[in-house]
Amino acid sequence: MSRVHKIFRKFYKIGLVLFLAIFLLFIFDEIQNLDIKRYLSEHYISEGVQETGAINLVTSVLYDYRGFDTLGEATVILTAAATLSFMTPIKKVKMLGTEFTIIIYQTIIIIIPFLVVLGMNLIFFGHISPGGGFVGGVILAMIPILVTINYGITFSENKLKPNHKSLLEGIGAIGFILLGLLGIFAGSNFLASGQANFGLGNPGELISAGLIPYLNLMIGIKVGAGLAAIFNSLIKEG
Amino acid sequence: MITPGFLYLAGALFLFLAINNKIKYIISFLITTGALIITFYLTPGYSLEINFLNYTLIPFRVDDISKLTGLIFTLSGLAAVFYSINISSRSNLQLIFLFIGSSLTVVFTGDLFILYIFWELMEISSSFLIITVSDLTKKTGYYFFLMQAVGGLSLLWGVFLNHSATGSLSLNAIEAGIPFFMIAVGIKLAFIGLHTWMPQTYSKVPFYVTVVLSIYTTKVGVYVMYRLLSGINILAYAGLISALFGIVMALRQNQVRKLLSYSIITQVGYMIIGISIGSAAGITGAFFHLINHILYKTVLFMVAGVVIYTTGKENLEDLGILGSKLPITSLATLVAFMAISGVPFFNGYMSKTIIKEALQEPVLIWGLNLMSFGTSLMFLKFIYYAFFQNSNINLNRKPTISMQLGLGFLTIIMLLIGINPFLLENLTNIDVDINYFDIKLMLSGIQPFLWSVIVFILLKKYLVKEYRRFIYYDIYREMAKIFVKIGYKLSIYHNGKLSKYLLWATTTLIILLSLLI
Amino acid sequence: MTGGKVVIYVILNMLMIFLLFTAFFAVFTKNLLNSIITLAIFSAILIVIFVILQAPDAALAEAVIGAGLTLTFFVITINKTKDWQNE
Amino acid sequence: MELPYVVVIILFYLGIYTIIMNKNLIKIVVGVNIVESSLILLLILISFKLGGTAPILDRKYELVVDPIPQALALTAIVIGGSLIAVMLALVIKIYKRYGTLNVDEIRKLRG
Amino acid sequence: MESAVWIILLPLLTAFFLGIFKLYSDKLFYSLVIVSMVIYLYLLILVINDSYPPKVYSIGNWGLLGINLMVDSFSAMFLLIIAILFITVIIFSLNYIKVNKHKFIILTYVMIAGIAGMVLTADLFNLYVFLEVSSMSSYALTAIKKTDKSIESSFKYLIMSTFGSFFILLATILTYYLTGTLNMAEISLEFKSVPFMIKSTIMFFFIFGYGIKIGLVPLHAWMPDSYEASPIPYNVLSSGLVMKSAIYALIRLLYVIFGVEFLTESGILNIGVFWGVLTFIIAHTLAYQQSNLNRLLGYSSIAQIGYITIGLFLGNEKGLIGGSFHILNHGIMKGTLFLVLGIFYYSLKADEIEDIQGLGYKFPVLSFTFVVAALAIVGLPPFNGFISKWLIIEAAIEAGFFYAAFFILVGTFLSLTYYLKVIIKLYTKTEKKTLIEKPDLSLKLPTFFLGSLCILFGIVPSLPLSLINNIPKFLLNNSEYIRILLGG
Repeated sequence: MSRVHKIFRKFYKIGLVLFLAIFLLFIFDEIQNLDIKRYLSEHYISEGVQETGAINLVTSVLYDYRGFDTLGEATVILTAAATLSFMTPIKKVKMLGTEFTIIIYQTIIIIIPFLVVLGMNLIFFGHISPGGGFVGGVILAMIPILVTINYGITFSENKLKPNHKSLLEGIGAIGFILLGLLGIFAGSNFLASGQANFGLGNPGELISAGLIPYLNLMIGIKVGAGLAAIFNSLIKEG
Repeated sequence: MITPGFLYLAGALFLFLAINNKIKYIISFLITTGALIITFYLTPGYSLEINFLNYTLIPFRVDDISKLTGLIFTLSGLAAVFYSINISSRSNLQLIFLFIGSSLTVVFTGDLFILYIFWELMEISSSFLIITVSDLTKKTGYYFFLMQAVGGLSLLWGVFLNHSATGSLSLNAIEAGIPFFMIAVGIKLAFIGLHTWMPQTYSKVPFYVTVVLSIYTTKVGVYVMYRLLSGINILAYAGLISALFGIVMALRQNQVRKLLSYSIITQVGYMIIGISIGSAAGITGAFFHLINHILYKTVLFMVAGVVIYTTGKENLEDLGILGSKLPITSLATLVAFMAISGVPFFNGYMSKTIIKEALQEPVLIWGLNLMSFGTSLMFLKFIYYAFFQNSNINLNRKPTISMQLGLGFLTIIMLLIGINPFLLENLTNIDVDINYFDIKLMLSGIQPFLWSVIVFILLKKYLVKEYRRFIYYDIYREMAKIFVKIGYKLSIYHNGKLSKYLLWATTTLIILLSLLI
Repeated sequence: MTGGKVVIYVILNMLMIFLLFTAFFAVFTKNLLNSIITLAIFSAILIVIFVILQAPDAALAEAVIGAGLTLTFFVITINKTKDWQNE
Repeated sequence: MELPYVVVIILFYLGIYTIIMNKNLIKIVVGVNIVESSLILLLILISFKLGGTAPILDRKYELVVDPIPQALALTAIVIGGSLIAVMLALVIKIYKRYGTLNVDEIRKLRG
Repeated sequence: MESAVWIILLPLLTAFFLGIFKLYSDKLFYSLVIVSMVIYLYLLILVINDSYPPKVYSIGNWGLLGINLMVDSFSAMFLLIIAILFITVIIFSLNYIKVNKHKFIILTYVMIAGIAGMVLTADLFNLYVFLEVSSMSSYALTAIKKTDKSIESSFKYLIMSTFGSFFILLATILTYYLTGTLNMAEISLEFKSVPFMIKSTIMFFFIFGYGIKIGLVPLHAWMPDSYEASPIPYNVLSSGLVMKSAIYALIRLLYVIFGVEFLTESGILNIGVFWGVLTFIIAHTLAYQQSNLNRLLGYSSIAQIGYITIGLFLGNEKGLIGGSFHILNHGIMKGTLFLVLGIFYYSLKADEIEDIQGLGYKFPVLSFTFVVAALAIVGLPPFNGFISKWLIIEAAIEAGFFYAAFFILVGTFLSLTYYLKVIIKLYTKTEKKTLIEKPDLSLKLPTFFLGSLCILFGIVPSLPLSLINNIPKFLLNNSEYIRILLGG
């Protein structure tokens, strides 16, 4: 009896999901037939470069038009880091089995400077080319992660203490908000960089696009420190 | 002008200041007598309006009937407070004040909103009084509160129905929701089928709480019935049935206070009949009966209280102590017995006569006679145990002076009304136009009493027999069991499995989406 | 459509099919480690698709976060919960 | 209808199916990851226009894809990544406390 | 309208600064908490005072190109709840929380920022982001005790809530796809030309996604678990703010984006009312079964959400007023109950019904507060819960939902059954001698403050109602809202 019941339940679940899928399929089919207006994005594409000074429109959307979202997601990372950090035990846990060959050890050591350069590049050229604070921050976070993998958690935390990480994270987040507040001091609204005319410069140059590079930097610091903290917490977990 | 009800409510707050007994006495005395005096000088026709939310409310309105009811309420409030002031703790005294105050406010209100609020406040305060007063009354209090809450909520639903039908909250325009008003009032009146809360509550709580509760709970029901449901003739038969049921049940009891509470059901039957007739005479009779009933039933409960206080027991056999050792109490018992049986020259006679004169239909008249007969029968049982049975129980302690004061005070008023029935009429400017001391009336009034004496002597061995076992079936408890069972089944389904919960969620989504198709 | 575009279109659709395959494999395989590694491949295909769809920023982000960090987290988790062999 | 959208729908519901059906906690997180990815893919698909170029305007282009969904996708990726990190941390904790990865056995809270 | 953005920024900044100060100095930490709390209270009062007529604040001064914040009466009402609950809870938890206190306060600040963001924003994706911010900190706060149960409940909450978030995100994406914009006002205008079927599908996705976070009945299962396992001050915020912010966002979306005509046409109002009735009947029935007080209060919260849902889904003016007022009242009443329970737990480790036996005589004033709040939440006069229930029932009758109005009364009775059970236990004497850790004044004061609000709002409901009465203007008539948001 219970087996029949089980099979029935399984089919019931599959049926549910299938129904949903088919339903959504029809909805998508219907949506495809509509003609769609895109005046907002057209405005961004035609005016965005002049208004924000950033060539990379995604960056200009992320840090200027919709900078508030970015603040929100930075907060999400901070929250995640905080969550993981209180869940970890105080005592140090041995790094799990990392017995790589010498080649990997050496490679990692060599790779680290390149990662620094790459991360910084991604951060600072975020408004000109693909990349930006998030990606660059993650690349920077790779460094402590690699150090941890290579030399174990004790060494890694000795070099870059957890406290410093949270300090960096806090500085990044506060910096982001303070940069945003510059807009208010300049007589405009919060997070205004394009509208407040912070030296938009010539689009395409490194020092251009107003506050965007600095915002990128702050997010980079924050994300890097946050993700490194998350990683270390996860390693120590349990 | 200030409502006597608010005076009591304020008194409940002032009692926080009562650090020692002296202040407590002073505050209680000032509040109770003050309320009595204020009520005495109220002028009918006065009304007060306030704005609340979007409504115009009338928290205070005086007319003849409400003044009459208010008078007896404040009077018996004075007696009840002094009866219990020594025994009750401060917080319980506050609850008693709250209870009395809200019932007085109900009496003087002019609209359904305020009526509902103070109806509920009565219910809350009385329930908490029952719950906190003793360790043995927790379950009773639970039952009482739930039962009363059903009443309150059906009153509320009736208010809503009426409000949506008429668009007004006035007490005078009742068009819809009458069945729900009936349920609400029925529960307060302990109508047959809805009475289950009453005997168990009145017999379990400490005696002074019984005194306070018995004065107000059912009587406010009578008053509200007059306001909301007067003139529905069918209800007269219902009242008759309820009263006869009360008689049958009362005759089977062997506990004093259970007997008294079933007798309340019977007495309330008179008032239901009086109000249901709808004529001015009927209503006047009902309210005079209300006054008389409050007087003698309070005295009887006080007597029961004295017995409990002095002996610590409350079976009918223990009443024997009245005959010899407590003279004042015995006298009061006799007076109350005569009054409740409707013997001429006692106060019960006058109101019963008014109601009987107002009746037209022979069935009801015979029913009324039967009720009088039954009432005196059950109280003959009471008297038999009190005076004709030898007992050798000793007093544990003497009744307090305040108890005897309260008792004696009410007995004297009762005698006054009985000897001069026109006192009430003069007091309230209501003219009934009945000569109470007409021989024919007196004969028909005393007939049931005499018959009952004869029947009691003949059937004594059946009537005083102890019915320890009788079938007790409470439909409300069965309903509660079903509710608990359903809840248990539901809680089994919450078995902590995340996948099950997610399945519920997805099914909900499917149901939602399939509503689209 | 020009020739190059057709090729890209075909490649895109093929990648989509691959994406499905990897996703199904990641879900239905018994071995957790296989599942995680397939998930990495899944992310890799997603990156290529993003590039084809002209979204370099998203591709980079997916590469470092989706494929890189998440994969690391998964591996750590599996390492910490040793009984992954028996389902 | 174009194939990519179908793929998105299938991926979305594949992930949901995994979350509902699978008993293994890690697999559930895999399902979450797949749903996230499908939504991001949907965003990118929305932004795409046939023949458009990436929204990096170092020159004047004829047709540029929509930058807004790409920005949203970035946000969604980051949020999803942090969610998954928290989830996995909880999975490890649950494994340490309950000694199992079976979702039906973590049921101290019930009723 | 500068202060509107500060409502979001101040808690965020405080949280970030606290994260740094925590590493160095405890003294600075607490003084910062107190200072920022006081400033925040001032800001909230400023914004609430200035909420009518509605104001728009444009982030980055982009106007319609960027993200806009908007303060109207509905959000002002919610800010009032934040002002009442947040301050009391922070004062309470400064003394109450013993483990991970710093983290608790930081995460609470983040959560408040998220909720304030959800309340103020007028942008669809921004709403999603702030929803994630507040939910993320909620997961963390649920798990903060690190017991087995709290980890388990946090995981359940996380998975179910994420499950809902997917549908919210999907609906958001589809909305953008259909309209090409994320500003609520513009979406609303564009939506007029979208076919019925697609629109209602999107609407159902929103309702389902937020429904999980609100805890409507078949979607509620994570909620009592999370109540049982999380610290009690968080429970106050959870029942008062987290659930409520979800229903706030849902109502905002439904009435502003879709418009009340569409809601009537699609029949969602009927569904919502029916769903509300189902929710509170089942939740009351289940609440009776609980032996753990946290769980009991949790189920009671679900039930109260049912009442709120009915009020807000009636689609008439009185319903919106009643529902909004009940949101406020429930926050206060449930806050009082939880804080009293928190003090019991603090002094005696009592959170089962059995454990609180006889406490009515040990803590007379606290127990009185509990009784007042319990009666208020049951809906008995003369407390605040009665007024809002009265308004909801009246609105339901006006809208023709007689069955809903009747069942609200049935629900009142059912809720009385279990609250009375607790109260009676509280006043049953016991011989047990238990160790008492005396509760501080800083624990008692917030409790009494909330408890006195229960009575105050019951007797003088016009105080909050003067704010709430403006709510329907901009929800029922969304063109007004749109006009202001578009800068007209």
